[in-house]
Amino acid sequence: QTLRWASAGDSLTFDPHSQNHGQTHAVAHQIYNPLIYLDLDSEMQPGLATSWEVTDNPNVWEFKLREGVTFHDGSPFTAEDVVFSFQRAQHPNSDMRTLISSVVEVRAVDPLTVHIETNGPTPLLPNNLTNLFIMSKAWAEANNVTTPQDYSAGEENFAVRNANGTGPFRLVSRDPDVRTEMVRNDEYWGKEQFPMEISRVVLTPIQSAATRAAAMLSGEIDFLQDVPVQDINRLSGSNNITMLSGPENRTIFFGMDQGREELRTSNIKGKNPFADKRVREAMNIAINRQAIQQVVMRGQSVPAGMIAPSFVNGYTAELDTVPATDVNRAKALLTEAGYPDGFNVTLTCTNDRYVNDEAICQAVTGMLGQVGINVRLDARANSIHFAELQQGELDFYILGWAVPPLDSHYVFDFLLETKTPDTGAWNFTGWSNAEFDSLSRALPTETDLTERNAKIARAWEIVQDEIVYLPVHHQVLNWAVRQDIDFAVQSQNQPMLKYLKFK
Amino acid sequence: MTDALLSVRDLVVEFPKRKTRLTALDQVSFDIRPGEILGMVGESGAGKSLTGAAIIGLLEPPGHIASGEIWLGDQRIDQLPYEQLRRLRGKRIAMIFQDPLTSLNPILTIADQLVETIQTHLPLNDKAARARAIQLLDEVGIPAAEKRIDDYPHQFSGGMRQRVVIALALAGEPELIIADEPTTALDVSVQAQIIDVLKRMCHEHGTAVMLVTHDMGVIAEACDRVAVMYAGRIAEIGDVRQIVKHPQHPYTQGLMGSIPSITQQVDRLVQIPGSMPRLDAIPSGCAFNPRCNQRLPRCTQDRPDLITTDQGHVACWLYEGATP
Amino acid sequence: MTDQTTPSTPPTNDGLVRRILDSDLFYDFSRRPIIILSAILTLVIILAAALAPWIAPHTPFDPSTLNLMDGFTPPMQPNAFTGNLYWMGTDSQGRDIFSAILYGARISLLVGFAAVAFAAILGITLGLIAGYKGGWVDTLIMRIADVQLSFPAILVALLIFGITKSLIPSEMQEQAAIYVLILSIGLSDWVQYARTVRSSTLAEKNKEYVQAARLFGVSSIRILARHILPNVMGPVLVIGTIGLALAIILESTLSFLGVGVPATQPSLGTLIRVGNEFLFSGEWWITLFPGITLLILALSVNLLGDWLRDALNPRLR
Amino acid sequence: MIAMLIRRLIQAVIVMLVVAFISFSLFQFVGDPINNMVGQEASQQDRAELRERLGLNDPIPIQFFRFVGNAVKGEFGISYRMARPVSEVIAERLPATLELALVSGVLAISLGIALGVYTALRRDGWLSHFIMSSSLIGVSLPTFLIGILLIYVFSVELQWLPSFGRGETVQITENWSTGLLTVSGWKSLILPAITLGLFQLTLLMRLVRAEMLEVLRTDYIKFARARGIKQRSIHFRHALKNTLLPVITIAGLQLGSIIAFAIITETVFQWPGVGLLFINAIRFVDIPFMSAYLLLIALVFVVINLIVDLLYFAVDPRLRVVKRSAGR
Amino acid sequence: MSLSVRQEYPDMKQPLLQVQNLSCHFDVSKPWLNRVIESEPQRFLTAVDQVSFSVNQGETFALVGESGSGKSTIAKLIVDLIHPSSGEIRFDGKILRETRGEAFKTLRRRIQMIFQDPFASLNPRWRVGDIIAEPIHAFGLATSQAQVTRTVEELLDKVGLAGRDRHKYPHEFSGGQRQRIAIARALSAQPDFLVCDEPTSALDVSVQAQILNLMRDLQDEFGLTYLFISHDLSVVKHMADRIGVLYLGSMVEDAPSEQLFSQPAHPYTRMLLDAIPDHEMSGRRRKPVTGEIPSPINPPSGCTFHPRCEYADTLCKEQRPAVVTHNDSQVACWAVEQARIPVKGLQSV
Ligand SMILES: Nc1ncnc2c1ncn2[C@@H]1O[C@H](COP(=O)(O)OP(=O)(O)OP(=O)(O)O)[C@@H](O)[C@H]1O
Ligand SMILES: Nc1ncnc2c1ncn2[C@@H]1O[C@H](COP(=O)(O)OP(=O)(O)OP(=O)(O)O)[C@@H](O)[C@H]1O
Ligand SMILES: [Mg+2]
Ligand SMILES: [Mg+2]
Repeated sequence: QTLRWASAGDSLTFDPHSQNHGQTHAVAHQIYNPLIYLDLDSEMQPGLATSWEVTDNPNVWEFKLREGVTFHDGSPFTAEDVVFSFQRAQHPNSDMRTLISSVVEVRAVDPLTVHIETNGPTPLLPNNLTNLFIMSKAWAEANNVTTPQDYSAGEENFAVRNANGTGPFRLVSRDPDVRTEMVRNDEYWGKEQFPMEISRVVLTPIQSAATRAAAMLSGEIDFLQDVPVQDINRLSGSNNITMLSGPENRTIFFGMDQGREELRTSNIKGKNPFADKRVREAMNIAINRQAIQQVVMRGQSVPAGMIAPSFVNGYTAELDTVPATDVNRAKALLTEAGYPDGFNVTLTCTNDRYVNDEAICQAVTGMLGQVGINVRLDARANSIHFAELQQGELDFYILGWAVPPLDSHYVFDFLLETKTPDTGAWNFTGWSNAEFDSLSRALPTETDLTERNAKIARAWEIVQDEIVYLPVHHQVLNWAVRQDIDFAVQSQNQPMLKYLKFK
Repeated sequence: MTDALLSVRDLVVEFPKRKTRLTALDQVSFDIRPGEILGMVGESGAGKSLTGAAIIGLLEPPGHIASGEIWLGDQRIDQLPYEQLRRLRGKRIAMIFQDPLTSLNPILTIADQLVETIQTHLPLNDKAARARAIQLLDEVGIPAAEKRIDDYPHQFSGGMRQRVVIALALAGEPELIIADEPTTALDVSVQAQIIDVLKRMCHEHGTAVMLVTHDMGVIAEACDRVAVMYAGRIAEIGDVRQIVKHPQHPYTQGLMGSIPSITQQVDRLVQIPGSMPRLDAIPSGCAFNPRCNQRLPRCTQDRPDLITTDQGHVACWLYEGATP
Repeated sequence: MTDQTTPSTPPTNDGLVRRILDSDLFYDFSRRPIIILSAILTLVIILAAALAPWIAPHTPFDPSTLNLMDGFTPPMQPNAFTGNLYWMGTDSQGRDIFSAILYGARISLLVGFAAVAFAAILGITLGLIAGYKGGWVDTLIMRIADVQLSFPAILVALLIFGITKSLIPSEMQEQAAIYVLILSIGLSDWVQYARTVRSSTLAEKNKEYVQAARLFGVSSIRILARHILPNVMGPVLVIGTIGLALAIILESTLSFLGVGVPATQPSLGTLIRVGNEFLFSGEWWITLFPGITLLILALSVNLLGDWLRDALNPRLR
Repeated sequence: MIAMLIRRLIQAVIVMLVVAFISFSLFQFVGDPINNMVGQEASQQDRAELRERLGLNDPIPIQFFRFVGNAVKGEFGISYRMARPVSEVIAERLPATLELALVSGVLAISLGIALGVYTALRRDGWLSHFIMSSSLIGVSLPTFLIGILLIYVFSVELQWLPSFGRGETVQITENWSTGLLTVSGWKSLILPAITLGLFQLTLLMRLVRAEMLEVLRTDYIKFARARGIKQRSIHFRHALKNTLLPVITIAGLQLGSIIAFAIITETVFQWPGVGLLFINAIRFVDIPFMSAYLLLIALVFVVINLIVDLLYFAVDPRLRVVKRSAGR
Repeated sequence: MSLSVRQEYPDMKQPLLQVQNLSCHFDVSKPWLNRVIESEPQRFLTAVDQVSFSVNQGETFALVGESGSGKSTIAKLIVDLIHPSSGEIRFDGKILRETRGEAFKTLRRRIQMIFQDPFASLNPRWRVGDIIAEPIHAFGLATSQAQVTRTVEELLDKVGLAGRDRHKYPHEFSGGQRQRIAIARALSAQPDFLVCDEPTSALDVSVQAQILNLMRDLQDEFGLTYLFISHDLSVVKHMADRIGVLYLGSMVEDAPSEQLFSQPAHPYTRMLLDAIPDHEMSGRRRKPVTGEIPSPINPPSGCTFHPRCEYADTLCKEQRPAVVTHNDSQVACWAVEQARIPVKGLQSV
């Protein structure tokens, strides 16, 4: 059975350690295995490791490896390969290195046991390993790919278009952005364990949403990953298509630069309106999340009050409640804050990254306009957006955040801690709160889970109270499959094709 | 009339215009006998070319023959279906246009054009047709015809090209050639040569020619008979000598007088006032009447028919009562 | 050369209306219902676009007046949430399609006219100079034209877009977008005018009326402006008309490719691009109505241009 | 002939140099290349070193010559967006674009000429009127709309033809994979080829028609009619050849613009060619790719123009025999 | 300004225009690269070659010759539309090209031209009134618009059109009428000297007669001097006092009109005279002309006429004949000089 699979974007590279990028991992999962992976229910499952636990030394984790696993080229999988892969992933060229920055050393204790030593107790280490793929040391050495591809320098190595994994499928041909073909790996260790009904996979990226929908409708595609929300009705209306949906691990929100003296794009000079909590609150209650959900997202989203989806540790329904839209109060708040006539600001937005991102921004532009905040919208490609965002040049921006480790600390660490070279990598709001920082920084080494959860709860309290970000919604994942396919969405948007069954 | 090769009877050619129809040729009648050269003179726009085009069936739409008859020998040719008319063209009636520079297809060799024309009308194989082509070129006075036959038109000078054009017209051995101003684009000196060639060919092949021109000199030199046209009508037809020496129609008289002479010196030329009317403003009665210095009252009302006088045929009320 | 001292008066235009009504052009025009229809449609669209702020029921370019809940209202059906009725429906943002079309046509036409004017002025000027001066000036201009010609309009436009995008600070890009569109479409189109005008100029300058003017010591500039220019405008008019249609289409194409005017101030092309995403999902009106407007506009203008070309071509008469 | 060729070549080189200069300027003036190459974290010193290493501190002319030298060797640097050598990416995608362009070009030229001749000869036939009117609709509808409509009708509703991609391809050489050898390849080609070719087709058709009508009015055609030459011969031997002479130039230019217009078609049909890459490059301001593409298009045009000129020479006797007649 | 008032010239026989050794070459070389590759020299077309003549005040001087003999080129040289390669043109004793300022403007005004094609010589977008008024404005000959209008109407009247015609456009007129407008325009500059380049060759004979008569009337009225160019010998005979015969850019014979027709000296002149069609059917035999005019780029050596000349001998092939003057005429022919051709009255030289 051949599966014709389409998505909006393509895997960037087959070098498993080069890029930390959703679709790249999604494709890699078919060919490579990590030690641990998240299944369709986002539960951690043994991959190449059969068990893992902290040793007596709280800084050392022990992983037991699966026995009898071979790579696609027939060579056996051993602890050496794991050691090698970790080292490779720690190379400066690797984009994965931040996920295992706490790892000090990886040791092969015996061929089926590895010890991972971290620079402190790291209770959540396994969570960070779900996208860390294991390569064959011998193969890498033979093909001179012991270091990851230097993506930004445009380097290409053998591993970019060739792959030798332990996964359920092996790579047959690869034409970037055009077509990737894989066949079933009959030697797969999980051959008996999983359905493994697909014999061949052809992956085609289709950029244009309309074409994507058309391709699915016309039956040229069996499995469509990025279903345009507007076409869901049409697709599910078709007899030959089944829609799969489920919550996605991604929340969409707006960030505001609160730290600057003065905004770059505002008519208000000498002070920063965003620095005033009343303004942020006014904005928060000016946004009609229900309307966005119903019209822009056509129901395919969950209005959000916090920037973490439900399956993340630290999530509570209470925190996630959406503030009621109240234009009058928003206006009153603005007046109170000293902006009776509102102010001007530019909202910078992607137009190719999140589901209906530009439309969401347009809608918000209108809603803020109604309370007097005159927003100018600037929508552009995500590469430019992120480049400028990372240079800290944006006043008001859209961002979406997924939490692969399924723990709030990941959100705090990246989005909320005070921006320093080591923390707050994606905190471009200029927001800084000492109490929050100390709470957050204590989390990684906090081994007492109750205490830890209490800290998380307190930290969220601060964030929510300060209205650091304006959450919009959690995305809902929609996949379309041919009617005779039995499959389910995975919240990471990583289809594990080995689970796919035909009716 | 039976001895006429071409007989045009009351030919009317019209152009439908906005609201009206322009009558470009109005009741034109004349004959050409075999071997005869009939000159057609008249001012620009008088309808000379249209007469030629109407005879060979090449009127450009929307122009069309509204009434009248054209007979070639015993065959009426003005209503022939396209294919029959085509067979006639080149074979029985040929036509030469004014500008030798544009009459030849620039991307076909002379041989291509000649051989095709010959084979269209005569059952000759390639070789024979080519031989005939060379012979034709020879006849019209192209030196080294054998060598030059494979040249392209642009490699010939104007005079030579007009000879090629004549050769092409003669290729089907037609009975009648309509030559529309064959020398106007050429120099005086070359003009004489071309007229000579044309005359010689006609005599040798017994071909009749309708020679359209507005040059009285050419007429006087080449023609047997002349038809003078004015505003789409024939003003006068007659023997060339008669017309030159004793023009009857006041228009012809004026025309002859307005040509400067090299034999006599005059201070002022005879001058016909005004100019030929446009087709949409042809006066009633005799078309010439507003310019005529011998106008009679009836000239403004009644249109004169072509009447036969002892010196020829003239359409003028002055000669009414002359013996038919 | 000495310039004349007394300026001559331009030919008076009295009886212009009468002359137009009398002309063959008008007669031909009056006999072709399709052309009359095209002219009327073009005129209606232009007028409607020009008067958009007065006749449009909504102001689609002001986001704060939009009610998102009005989004995706089908034509002639009340909105499920708000009960509002729009006779051409609304788009994803609750924008009234009819108003958006009026405003969008305004932008499309503005870009079209300005681009054509820009291309025409540039092309005519260069064409006149090249044709009249000849020599190396001519060679230079025509070589530049050749180079230009080897880059199809869309490519030139895309390039200019790419370049300005990184040159202009992003907060100015939105306002700049429309000028960039005009510039790029205009730049990609001037060659046609230059070539046509040049060849007409070459023909005209050797006509004896130009030589006569030179005999009177009339300056070159004046000869170009007063004698030659009016006589080369015929074909320019034709190219201009067809160019207008092309410019409108090019604008929509660029907007479709996502490099045109921003989605908050949609032109017809942007409307179609945005609506295109909703074609399969059943919201056909979002793309259909702007599409039809664009088609009618381009078709009418094309028909007019086509007719004008034939009507002005003496050889076809 | 040789002189013409040389002159043409010189002109071509100049054109290429001008375009190269524009491309080069892209690098120079559009953003700092260093910023695009190194990460956020790179230190000032790293940057300075990289500048030096890349020779960005050399005088502009030297940099330009180096750029031209590299371009001649096919080196355009690394695509910012795809992080791969531009030349490699282009080489990989060019076959798709060329195939598409070729098929639409052939379609446009053959049908364009055929329909143009037909409508010129049957000027007043209802079919001609129909063709002419629909051709106007063809030029009045933006290409992308046509593409979308075709997809809607033939892929979504009728499900006859694929809506995207190239279908099955066959690898011929390392860099050349073709869709022309498989049924699905051809099926995938139909809609994009029509979409891409339609505009050029109508343009050519109208041009051929106008040109043909013009030729049919010339004296030599009249003279040929007056000689009783058969209608067929007049139309196809006498008139057509003369018609096609000026059409060659335009057809050549059209072929060039087809490649450029492929941008739109490729976007709509997700056709994996260079056009699709280009539009993405524009969006991402991927300068190396933009400049390489620019040079590529210029090269295509220059080559086509050269071929057209040679063709002209071969076809038009007035050019061919210049030397002989001048020698008289 | 009034049209009837004219400056009087003291001596009517004073040459108004003197042309000396006038030559004009056009560079017709192939592009440089072609020349290099085909190793061809630069090539010049000698359109006018060492031509000298003078025109007296109030007279009509005619130039005849076959197509391409350089008639129009001389006309354009005289009115300064193109510049000579060598030689000089004096008008009223002054060299136009050397004068500056007001004097230049005045000279320029005094020499006007009438062109061959009445359809191309009037700007189709201008009204007749504006066309005729253009020189008036350009030379500043009127002080008020009313004066301009009056002058234009007077001029229209003079050339046989109505004053109200000034509101019309050229296309509303016939060829003959347009030529009248062109004449009126030339006259509006108040010239002394009119260069007429085949003013009637595009017209029908009946209209030609009108124009020729008009030109004569105007000459009488205004004391105009004409340089009259035509290839039609009978027209030339009718109009000219003196005739110059051009062949391949050189003046082969220059004689008073009657003398030229009664005693043509140069063989080429004879050939031309013989080629005049005998439209009066006086029975004069027309001699067939031999050969065609050679290319002016590669003119024959010696006397350029020798390939077509029945009197040519080796000297003619080798050397260019000098100009011989006899009576009132000049001839450039070896055969005449060596008396190989009997010419009446020439022996006396
Ligand atoms: N297509 C047309 N539409 C309208 N009128 C036409 C057309 N063709 C010719 N005529 C008119 O028919 C008349 C006769 O034209 P024709 O060409 O026969 O004149 P002609 O005597 O040959 O003149 P010329 O000496 O200029 O060649 C002219 O008045 C002309 O305007
Ligand atoms: N601008 C030019 N460049 C090159 N050659 C020219 C130019 N103008 C005229 N000639 C050539 O100069 C020669 C004389 O031309 P000119 O126009 O003076 O002849 P003409 O006697 O007036 O002929 P026609 O009777 O045909 O008007 C011709 O061979 C012509 O080709
Ligand atoms: Mg005629
Ligand atoms: Mg001349």
